[in-house]
Amino acid sequence: MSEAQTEKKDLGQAILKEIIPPPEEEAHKKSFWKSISIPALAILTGLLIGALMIAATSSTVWAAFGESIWRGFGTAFKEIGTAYQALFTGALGDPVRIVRALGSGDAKEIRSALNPFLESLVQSTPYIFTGLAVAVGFRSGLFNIGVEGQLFIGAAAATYVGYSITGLPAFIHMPLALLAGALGGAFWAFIPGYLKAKTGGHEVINTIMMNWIAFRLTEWLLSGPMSRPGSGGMPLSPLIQKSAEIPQFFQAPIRFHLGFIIALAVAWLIHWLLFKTTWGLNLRTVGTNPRAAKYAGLSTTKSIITAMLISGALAGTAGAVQILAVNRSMALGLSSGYGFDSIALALIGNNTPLGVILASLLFGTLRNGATRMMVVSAIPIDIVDVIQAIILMFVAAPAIIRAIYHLKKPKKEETTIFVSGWGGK
Amino acid sequence: MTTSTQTITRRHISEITPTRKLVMGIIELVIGILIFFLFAANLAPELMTTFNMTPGGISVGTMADWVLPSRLTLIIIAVLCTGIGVFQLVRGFGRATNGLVGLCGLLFVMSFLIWQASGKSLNLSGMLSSAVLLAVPITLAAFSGILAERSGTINIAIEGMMLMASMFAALVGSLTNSAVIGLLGGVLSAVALAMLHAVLCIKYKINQTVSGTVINIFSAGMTAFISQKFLQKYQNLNAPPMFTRIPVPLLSRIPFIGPIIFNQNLFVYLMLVILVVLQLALFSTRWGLRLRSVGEHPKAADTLGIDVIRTRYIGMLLSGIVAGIAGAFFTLGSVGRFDEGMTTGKGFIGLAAMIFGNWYPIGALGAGLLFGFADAIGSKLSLLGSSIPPQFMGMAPYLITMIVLAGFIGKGQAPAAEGQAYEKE
Amino acid sequence: MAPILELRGITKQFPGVLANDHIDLALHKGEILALLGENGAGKSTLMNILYGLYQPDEGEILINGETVKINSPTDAINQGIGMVHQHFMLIPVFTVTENVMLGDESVKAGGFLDRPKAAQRIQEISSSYKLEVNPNDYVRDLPVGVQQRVEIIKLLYRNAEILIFDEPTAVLTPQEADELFNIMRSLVAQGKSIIFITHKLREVLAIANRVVVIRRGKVVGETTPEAADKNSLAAMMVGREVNLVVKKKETTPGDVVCSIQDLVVADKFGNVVVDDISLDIRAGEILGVAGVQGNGQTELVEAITGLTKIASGKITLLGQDISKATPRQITELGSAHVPEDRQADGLVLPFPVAENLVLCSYHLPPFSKGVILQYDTILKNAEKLIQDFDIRTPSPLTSVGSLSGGNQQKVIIARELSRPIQFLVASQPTRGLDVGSIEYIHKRIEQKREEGCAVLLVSPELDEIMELSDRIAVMYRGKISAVVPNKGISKKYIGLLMAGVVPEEPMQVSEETEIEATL
Amino acid sequence: GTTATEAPAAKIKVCQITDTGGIDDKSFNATAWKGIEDAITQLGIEGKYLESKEVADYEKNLNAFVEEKCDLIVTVGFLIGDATKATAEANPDIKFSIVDYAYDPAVPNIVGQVFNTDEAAFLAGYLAAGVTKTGKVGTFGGLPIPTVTIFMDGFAKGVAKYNEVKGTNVEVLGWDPANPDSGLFSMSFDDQQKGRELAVSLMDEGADIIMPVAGPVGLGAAAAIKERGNAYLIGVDSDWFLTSPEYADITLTSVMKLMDATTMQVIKSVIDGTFQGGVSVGTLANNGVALAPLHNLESLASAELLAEIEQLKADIIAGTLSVK
Ligand SMILES: Nc1ncnc2c1ncn2[C@@H]1O[C@H](COP(=O)(O)OP(=O)(O)OP(=O)(O)O)[C@@H](O)[C@H]1O
Ligand SMILES: Nc1ncnc2c1ncn2[C@@H]1O[C@H](COP(=O)(O)OP(=O)(O)OP(=O)(O)O)[C@@H](O)[C@H]1O
Ligand SMILES: [Mg+2]
Ligand SMILES: [Mg+2]
Repeated sequence: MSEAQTEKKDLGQAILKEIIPPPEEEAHKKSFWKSISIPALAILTGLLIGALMIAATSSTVWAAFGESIWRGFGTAFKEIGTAYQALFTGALGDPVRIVRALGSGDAKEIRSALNPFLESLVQSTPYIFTGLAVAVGFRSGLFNIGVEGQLFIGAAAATYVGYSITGLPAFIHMPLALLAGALGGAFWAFIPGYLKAKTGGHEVINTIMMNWIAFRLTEWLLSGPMSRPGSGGMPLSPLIQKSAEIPQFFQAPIRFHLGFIIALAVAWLIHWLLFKTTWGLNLRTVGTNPRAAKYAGLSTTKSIITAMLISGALAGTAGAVQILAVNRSMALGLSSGYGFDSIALALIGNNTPLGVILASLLFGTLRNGATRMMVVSAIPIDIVDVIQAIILMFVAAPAIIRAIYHLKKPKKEETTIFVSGWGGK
Repeated sequence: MTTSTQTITRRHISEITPTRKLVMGIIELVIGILIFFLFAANLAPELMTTFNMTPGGISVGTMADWVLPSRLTLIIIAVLCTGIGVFQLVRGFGRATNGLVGLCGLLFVMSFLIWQASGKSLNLSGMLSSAVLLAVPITLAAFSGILAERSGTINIAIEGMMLMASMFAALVGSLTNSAVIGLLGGVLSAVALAMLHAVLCIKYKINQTVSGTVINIFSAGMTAFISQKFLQKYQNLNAPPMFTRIPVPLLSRIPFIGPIIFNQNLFVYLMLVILVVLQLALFSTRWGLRLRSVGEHPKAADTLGIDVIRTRYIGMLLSGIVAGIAGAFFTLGSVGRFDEGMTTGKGFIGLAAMIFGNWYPIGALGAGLLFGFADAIGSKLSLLGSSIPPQFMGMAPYLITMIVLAGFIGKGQAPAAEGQAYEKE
Repeated sequence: MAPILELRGITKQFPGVLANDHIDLALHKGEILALLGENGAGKSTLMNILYGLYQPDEGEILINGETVKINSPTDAINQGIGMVHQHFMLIPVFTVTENVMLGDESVKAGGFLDRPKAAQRIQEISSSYKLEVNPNDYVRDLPVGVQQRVEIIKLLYRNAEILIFDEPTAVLTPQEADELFNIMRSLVAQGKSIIFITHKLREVLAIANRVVVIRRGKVVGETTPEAADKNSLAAMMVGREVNLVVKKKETTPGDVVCSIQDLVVADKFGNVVVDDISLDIRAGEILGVAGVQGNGQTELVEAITGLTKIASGKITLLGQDISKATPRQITELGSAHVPEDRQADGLVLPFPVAENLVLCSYHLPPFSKGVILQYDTILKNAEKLIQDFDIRTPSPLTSVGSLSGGNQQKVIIARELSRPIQFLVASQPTRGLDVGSIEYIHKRIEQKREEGCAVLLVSPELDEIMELSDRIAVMYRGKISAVVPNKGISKKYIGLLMAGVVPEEPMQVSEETEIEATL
Repeated sequence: GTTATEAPAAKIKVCQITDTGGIDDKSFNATAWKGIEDAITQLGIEGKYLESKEVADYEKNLNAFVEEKCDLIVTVGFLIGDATKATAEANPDIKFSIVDYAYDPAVPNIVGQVFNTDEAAFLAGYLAAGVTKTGKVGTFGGLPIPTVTIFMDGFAKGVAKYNEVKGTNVEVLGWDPANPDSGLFSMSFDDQQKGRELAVSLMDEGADIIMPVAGPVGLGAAAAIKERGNAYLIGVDSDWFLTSPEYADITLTSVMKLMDATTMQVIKSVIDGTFQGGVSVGTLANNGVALAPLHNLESLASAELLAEIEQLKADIIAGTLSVK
């Protein structure tokens, strides 16, 4: 639980109330189950619908139905069973194997038995950073759809620092490359931020445009100035120096890396910044009521630019961490759309760091498990997008879940996230 | 005391501030000078630039090629721009200022073409008709956005709706071997998503950006899933008949204009028809007045007996239909085949075009055309063997959009109640 | 004969509040029934039920003796009920014509709007009821007074028989209010019937045929202007004795705290809205700026508080030139500002009361150390102010948006007056509030004056100005038409100045008119 | 007796990892997968594939297949090079093959499949130059990357060769080997609408034979050509006459890069144990690359033109003619 929950009489709590459905105090204590019932049921329902898709699109199932209803259902359940077993073992590890590994006491075997779970964390890491990036924007009344582009620029910057500088000790080089990534992203976000503040140019348009410019720019960098010698202009950068690598904790194939820990730390930092500092209050005030902010003596311009800088820096860090911890060099096809999924992550997480972390873990876990599911029963990975979407929908609209499962309405109807209109309007 | 019943009568002075006047004048001057020194100066006087004024493969509405003495023309244009600049600086054009800066920008682009094509030939009208075709999905997407947002619902899901529609159009079209039924199928699929969006936003009042993002993720996953499961396996499910070029009887015979606008396929005409209908319907009919009132101030509309909820559903329904047409364009109007992610973010660019056009259909068309034009010019120039790297050519549309936005448009005026669910009590 | 409208046992429960508790009410044809009650008494709710915006939990509505079901405004409109809402229901980006015709449009074939026709009708209505408007103006460009006329025209356009005015005078000057009353009289003369919601006893006595008082959702009494006087009404409404006239201690103004010289301010279109104004505000005095809304008061205040750039002139506060200072610098010099539009400027509605109470000072100790907010201090501060200023809120963590307008205003007053200040700019500090709140807020302002704080009070409520001010400056078309000491000046005189008429010599107070409380 | 030496269908597991283009990229991913599918039907092996959505998936997918105990892992594309090498070295007992990448020095358990695509493209260029009526032929690419531009290079050089031999002046629009920094590209392998627009542009400027080197984006071009009618298409990677029958009637020929065949060979070598790491270079000589037959459009090319092309092919194979 976030310190907001734990600390007594903490306004962080009030802030959360401000946006999360404020359940009356006693109801809050009454049951932990209540608070997680909706998400749990949402995930369940999402998986059920996914199961239907699996069965409905499987030729063998139809064939079986051709023979007899019962065989049809039998096969359907079998298919779904194997698929989801694969999904879960792929995402969290195979319990049997883990137990056996623990029994055997063979360190290597234990590690690889636990690898699926660790890999899920690896998959979640970029989601956490990008989710935070979008959340900070929303909190400040800005709709930053440009996270994807900022991620690319951040990655490029980190890559460059990562391979071009040599002879630095790791404890300098790695942070330096990370910083470069953050700065790169911040710079890319600064441009639309500045335009918004000075000309009122709409950040939604400008960040979308900046995305495409970023893609083209990185393509050019990778096949030109940053191209790897010998790759003959393949859009592929040189490998980064060992000293710039964010360490992975275990040897291959386990990729679990320090970046995840950094992500958690940064999330805490953002929570602290938004809800515990005057800066955060500035941002949130301007984000919620610019006129009142002006009245209170805050500078909208400064706040918009600051917010975009922070948001961009987070996005850039996402890219940098992917490079420094996982890819170790930059190439075409850096991101599978973290910048866009993160919009959902932020909003589902009520634009609170804790919420973003949870949502990211969900996304990462599903995506990781999907690979195994594809291997075992050849179900296109993209099905997890569908499942994710459905889960998101139910989490965002608990009323539907309640309708389905005949849960009784809470006394106070949830107020969903306050972000509305085109960001800072 | 009639004096106390005064209404404030505002002396309406032009919005052109002195600084703006100065800046614009300087810009025009610089353009003029650049044209001279970049282009005109280093050309051999005898060189000719040939513009073909009829797109290839067109037999009606033809027009003789347009042969210009490259250098002379450039010098004339340069003088013209400089003249405008000087006049702007000393006297100023008042209201016409923006228009003239725009003109100079256009002249600059023209000069660039003339310079690049000096001693060669370039199919100008071909480029323009490409621009129109490229503008179609963007403009339609913008229309879709306008319909949704004018009625108070943010529709960030246009991209998803388009993607879904493009796939279903291809699928249904192939199954029925009919482009028309394919179009219907596509539209229906988009409408289904639109209705989902409507129910989530209007009935369940969930954050409209969440809902939109959910739908985008859902469509991306669903289309990829179905495409991999079926379309790729059975190619014949992915070979719909297409809407071919239909010359409009008389109009297509108009030289130059005819081939560009009136000798295109159904979707271009649909775009134009929707433009006219939408512009009229929104601003000069009862229906439009009510739709907009619901987007501006639902409570007020409600107190006058207008059914806010119903109106918003209708808005989303229409938005879905238009998005469906936009999506179907890709498979039935452009390339006759579906592929994952083939809408390549045109839905988002459409949103940009909508904001850019300040929520007016005509403005949206303008933005769409500007974008299409920039896109077409990019490829034309690479084709002429311009030495600019293709990656930078690829940035042109996005850069131009941003420049125009920053320079001339600034902050638009979104519908006031946009993004807020309407609760009666 | 049966009353034209009758409400029986109307009950409405809101989460936590019983807004209406078995309310019975009858309205007779051709009468003006005043509905009197404090903030949150339940008046708006009752009317919203009558207008079909809310559904009652219990009770029935009869029109001309027959029970009717009013499920939606459409039903209400069809029943000949029209309502001018407390918070105007106008669409700024629409023209007057569009706003009026909306929902009842005159159309040509094919559903195309016939704007000229509608404009024509509006012209007729506005001339026959003396409701001056230009049908083609955009509502966003109209001062509130005119906006209200548009609201009234909306009703007449629909031939409403039963007219409801929810706090119509909250935004009007005496002149405008008087005009409104004339209009209301001519309306009832033509057989229409009116329910008139207000906090202002003077108005009740001036215009109503009958008065019904609501408190805490219950009807607590009914009387007639003849049978009642201000004190009795006030007592009935608030449930206790209220002293209506603030007794002012004599203070001798100190030296100049804020001095304005040749101030010129232009709006964003470059029109001059504050035209070469010079004023001195002294310690321990209240300088009241009277004037019809839209005569530049807003811009004047914004200029003094640093919210808008000034075109020319000089403003000094406590000896410092603040012509170019930022709002924060000015605040930190020791000035406070109660803004005109509490919800747009004064508060961040989704934020908790506690945060709103430190909106202008959270960046300073003790509320923050360095950049770190000290929430314990902030909460303690909130609890104290909620006590001191008797802000009715469930808790300091409740979001301000869910408080009543009155309590929202108290939050602002508490925040601004609790700081050590030498200069207070109060712009329409009691707009739309009820007796209790007004009485309270006036006491607080008076108290500041006694503490030797210089106060600039801007209000279109002439009563308020005359009650509180030591000197009165009247603003008309961006200029100060006169600055007079508030000694035996008659209301009529100021009224004329506000209307742009400059009488030869100051009229002395004649016996019958004397300063009334703002009620 | 016991002399039944019928080898049972080889039950090896062959697993492919696509690059971010996906299994259905109408290009090398698809073609390589076709090779595996053929093996499934002909040799009864077991085949699986995993799509990579982003670079970070390469390593992950490789590990997934290692866990899955695949006998042969086929990776597609230059960009998977690093990951494949790393995994291969970590798992010496598993065999790997990578398309469009050659390791130097070779890795013992990886076969790199590279192709002298320009040899076939050269012939296509010569053919196009001989067939064009407008004297202009066109080409565009997906992205300016070597595996793409090598097609365009060969094509342009083939045209140049024709001009040199015939003294004609056939123009190539969209690519100039002398100026590799520019050229016509869709800058995407998804944006088919862009492919269409590029083809239209090329035709507007007079090109009547177009070779799009951009995977599915090329099909956008095909649609435009089909609609315009008076131009022809040159397919890439596989024989589009067969893979895209809807465009059979406008497909002049295709520059085939037979990754399916080479992949098949690698699979065979694994089965019969002759697998050994190194590089397999697809050339005209070993039919790793080839010019597809003209099928129905044979009539467009004169007999002598075809003969000349046969000769050029022979010369290239013999090494007497360099296309570099
Ligand atoms: N939309 C609402 N939701 C919940 N409670 C409400 C709502 N509107 C009103 N209430 C409750 O009903 C009570 C009566 O509100 P109402 O607006 O009718 O007061 P009022 O008499 O109109 O006050 P005022 O004179 O200031 O307008 C309020 O105190 C509030 O607690
Ligand atoms: N959406 C809402 N949810 C909960 N309570 C509400 C809501 N809207 C209004 N209220 C309640 O209705 C009451 C009256 O609201 P209103 O806005 O009319 O303020 P007010 O009492 O009229 O003050 P004023 O007369 O200054 O406007 C307040 O007590 C407020 O708590
Ligand atoms: Mg009120
Ligand atoms: Mg009220």
